[in-house]
Amino acid sequence: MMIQEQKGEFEPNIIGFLCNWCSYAGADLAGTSRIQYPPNIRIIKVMCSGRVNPMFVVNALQQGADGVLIGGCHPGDCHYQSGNYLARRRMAVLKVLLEQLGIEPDRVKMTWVSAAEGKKFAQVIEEVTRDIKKLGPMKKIRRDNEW
Amino acid sequence: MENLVIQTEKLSEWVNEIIKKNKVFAPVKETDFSNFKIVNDYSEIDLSFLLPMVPAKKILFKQTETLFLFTPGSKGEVKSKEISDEKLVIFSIRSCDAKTFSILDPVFLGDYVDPFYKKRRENSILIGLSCNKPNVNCFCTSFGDSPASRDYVDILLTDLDGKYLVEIVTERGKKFIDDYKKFFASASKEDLESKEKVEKLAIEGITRKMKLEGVSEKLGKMFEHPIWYENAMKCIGCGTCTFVCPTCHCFDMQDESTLREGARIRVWDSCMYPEYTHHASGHNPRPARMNRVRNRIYHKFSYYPTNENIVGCTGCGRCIDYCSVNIDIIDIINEVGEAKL
Amino acid sequence: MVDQKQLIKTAKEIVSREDVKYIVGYKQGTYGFVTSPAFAYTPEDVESFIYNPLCKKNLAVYPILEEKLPLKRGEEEDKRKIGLVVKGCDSRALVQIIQEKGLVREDLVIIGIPCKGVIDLKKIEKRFPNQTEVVDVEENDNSEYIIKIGDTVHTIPKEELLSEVCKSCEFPNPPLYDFLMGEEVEVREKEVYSGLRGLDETPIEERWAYWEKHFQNCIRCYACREACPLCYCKTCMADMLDPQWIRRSVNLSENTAWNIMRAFHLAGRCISCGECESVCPANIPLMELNKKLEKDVKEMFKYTAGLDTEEKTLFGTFNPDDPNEFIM
Amino acid sequence: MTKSSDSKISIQNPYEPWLAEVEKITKEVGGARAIKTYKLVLQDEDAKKNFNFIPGQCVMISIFGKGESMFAISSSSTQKDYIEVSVMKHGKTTTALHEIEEGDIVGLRGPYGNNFDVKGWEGKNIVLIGGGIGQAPLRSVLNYILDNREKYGTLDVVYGARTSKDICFKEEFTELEKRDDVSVHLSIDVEEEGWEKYVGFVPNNLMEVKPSSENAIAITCGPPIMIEYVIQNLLKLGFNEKQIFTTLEMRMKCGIGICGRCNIGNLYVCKDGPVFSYEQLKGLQGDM
Repeated sequence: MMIQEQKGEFEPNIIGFLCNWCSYAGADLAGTSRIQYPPNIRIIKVMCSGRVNPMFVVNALQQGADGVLIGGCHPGDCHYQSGNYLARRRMAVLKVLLEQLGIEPDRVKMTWVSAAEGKKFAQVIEEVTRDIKKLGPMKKIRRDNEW
Repeated sequence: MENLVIQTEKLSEWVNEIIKKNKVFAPVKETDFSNFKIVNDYSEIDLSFLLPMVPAKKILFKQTETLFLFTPGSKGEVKSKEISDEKLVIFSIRSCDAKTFSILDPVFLGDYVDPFYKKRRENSILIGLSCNKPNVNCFCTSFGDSPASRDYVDILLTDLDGKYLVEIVTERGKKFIDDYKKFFASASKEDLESKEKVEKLAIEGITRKMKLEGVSEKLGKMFEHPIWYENAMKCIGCGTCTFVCPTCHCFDMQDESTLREGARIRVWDSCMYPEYTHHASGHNPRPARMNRVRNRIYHKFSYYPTNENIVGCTGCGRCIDYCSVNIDIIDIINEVGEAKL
Repeated sequence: MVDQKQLIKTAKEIVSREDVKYIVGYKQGTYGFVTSPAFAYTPEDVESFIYNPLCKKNLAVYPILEEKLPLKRGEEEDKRKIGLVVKGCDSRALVQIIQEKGLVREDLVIIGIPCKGVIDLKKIEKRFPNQTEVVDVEENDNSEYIIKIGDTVHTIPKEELLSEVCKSCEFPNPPLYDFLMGEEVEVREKEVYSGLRGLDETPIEERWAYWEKHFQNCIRCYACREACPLCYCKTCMADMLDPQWIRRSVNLSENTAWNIMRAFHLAGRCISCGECESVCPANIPLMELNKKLEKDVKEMFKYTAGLDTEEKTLFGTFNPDDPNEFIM
Repeated sequence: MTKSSDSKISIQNPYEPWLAEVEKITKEVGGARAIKTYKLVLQDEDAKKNFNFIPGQCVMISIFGKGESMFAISSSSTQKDYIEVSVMKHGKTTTALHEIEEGDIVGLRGPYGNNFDVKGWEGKNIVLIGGGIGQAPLRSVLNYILDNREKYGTLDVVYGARTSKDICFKEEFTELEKRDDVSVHLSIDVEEEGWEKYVGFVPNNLMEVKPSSENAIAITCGPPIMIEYVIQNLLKLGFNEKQIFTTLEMRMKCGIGICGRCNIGNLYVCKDGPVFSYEQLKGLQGDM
């Protein structure tokens, strides 16, 4: 299910919430163009980045994600006019809140990737993986699932 | 049974000795209040607060308890949850909090025995501490109890300034203390007299009184009385009163699982929430705050006396302390007593 | 100082009106320094109304707590108005709720009180422990509280007992009212909320250690939610079973998730009345979360909650020029 | 799994269920308020042997990972090898129950609560008045009486549903109508093409049927409002308070009188109920 922490280097689990119309298509393009990117991301398709409830992010962190990436269309390109703008506001506030709580806000990442940007998608994933690797495993609010 | 004394400076040695063999729960200072926690050294204990925020019921009846383990899904399997056999000591429990257990025993050890509560009850020693200085809303004396009551504990400590009087109340207490004989000396007559003085002073310090005569019968005739509407209007339904109540025992059962494993857990619940009785069909037998406030009072002062012959309140005063809208159980019961039918 | 006579007179006039169901104010509590919400249905009931610096409770919760139970046959819905005594922050709560269409302005009759700040009950009880007798507290013109206990009169500098949130209050005057008791108070330059001072210098690990300690004490009684006038969702996400957003078991992970959820849902809505913090039995400094969000929301989006009933909500609108630096 | 088997109370952990296999699922009613009947067989042989109940009692059924709910047993206690429960899709657990298939495993614990005094009623005339899914506990009594038919007097079954499609146990009613020792009176709430029996609410149908109160016991179960009017009408027909029985429901969690939520006055529906005579009910002060 999740990538186990191996003895050597820490391999983070990253959950990506990608919008159906742009970022997911971008990821698809990266795949079909056979562009290499780190295997740490697990993608969940959502219809719009505006669909991403901040609790999705918190739940992901609780359930073992070390980082969360939210991908949407470029500003102005949202399939639903303004979903990505609304998502941006929410995530900006969520990051402030996490920072205040002492949870590294950098664990929550946001990006705009269009359907044509397979290459950018791969770059973003590389960057995210590198950043989260630096932060180390997220243990602060992880569920222990020990009953 | 037997009365001993221990010098105050020896107390820490004794408790540290107990910690070696037992899991000791004692009040630990948090920000501005204390709470029962497992202590690893006497220095962690803070006896300056009268009552810990959450009552000692949380030690025997945990807020979150795993009932059993299962494999989720339609081909499920069940695995029992082992109940730890460790010896528990509740150190510095006040008499009102200790009384909790004699009220909860009929519930958890009644027709159906709750194995978790039972095991911990059998495995725990209650070391009480007399209250030298009661709080504003203490009213244990209204139930005929005393802030230095020996009734509900195994061993009772009383601070006599410089030393503690150690009264051994039960056989279990005696057996327990036998292991630590070296810390104690026999109590003198004067020691016992000073305890009486302490107790008398403490009783005088309790200024609030709940008049209980005939309340249970009277409640039987006051189900539709306007007093419930009046008090419920104020209530914001926060449920804090039930969480900090030493005798509230309602809980919710929930399944928690990952894809592969899971458990049925129980967590404290509160009758002050509308969801508590909400049927799946949408019907709610207690739809209004009035119904819920009334049920809380009735459960303690009418249903408990009817079913178990004991009032479901210990007089700790926490629900009054923590209520943000001043719903005052002493006042309500006194009003009930005075109400004309 | 609010003129109690004027308050009672106004409240009596309001409660006598045909179209008013009841009016909510404050009355003396049953012991010590506590005050209690008072519901007046008749002019006689209003006699018990008081107003002093101990009246901290935000009464704006009551109109939203009004239960709409299924009507019995032949019964008609009571559509009369509810009267309320509100301070600056309480009035802002009403503005915010009306803005979100949770309440209708016409259903309320609002008595506004220009507020000079209220006393933190925990502070005063610590100062005068074990006070059973009911106590009267007044504020003089020297920023001091006059506290009469028995025959002794204590004069204490306001600063020592004032609630932390009041120290940084920018809106002591109610923005929305029908009747205003007395003159508006002058708004001076306010200090930054004490819980946020020095925050930037605190390393992130220390911040977490601080919150970890607090969240471990959370008993998830949800008093913070119920006391908050702005937490009025019909079904709270915390109570939902399918999907279950947060598990009910009480542990650090779920407690933190709950507190993140609560704080987030108040972003751009919190009006800094401090109720959540003052009702918390575990003394969790919730306002440090709310205030931080308030401050940053103001900086990032130039948005302040609870001032204009016509304004759009923070998350219901956007600006193309919103902060963008964190986007990869 | 080890469970001691001498009495229902001495099991080690009363919260821990036995496993039961869903042997058969019968679709009773379709649509949004679907009803299915589940035939459950306990897997543990000892548990199966010692599982004794009397009509009126309930069981807790769990879907692991989803939750647990209390259901009235709808099969007769004369049937020893299995029990049946009929479930309407409504909340989280029942929705999960409606998704399982034959051969799946559920958790089962019980039986809980008190029961209908079927032994004590021998020799009496029985009137069963049910509405909607409320027929489930009555079916248990009905089948028990049918299996001991000679011990009882006349048997009237009054049952109503919203539409003909909502009628539970339809085939069983058809079979029942063919018997000459049972009189069945079905009704639906609103008129429908092809329906020749009574149209109207159950309490009204009851007044049409006019069962005699002499030496009779009336048992009713259905929506709360129906129960209320049925009881009123039964009193009009000359039934006294001791002749009228009903079974109640409440939100339950533990099923054993500890968790505190199902109380009506000082009684817990799970432990002291769910069967109440009208005499008891009238004296009860509580939120229902």
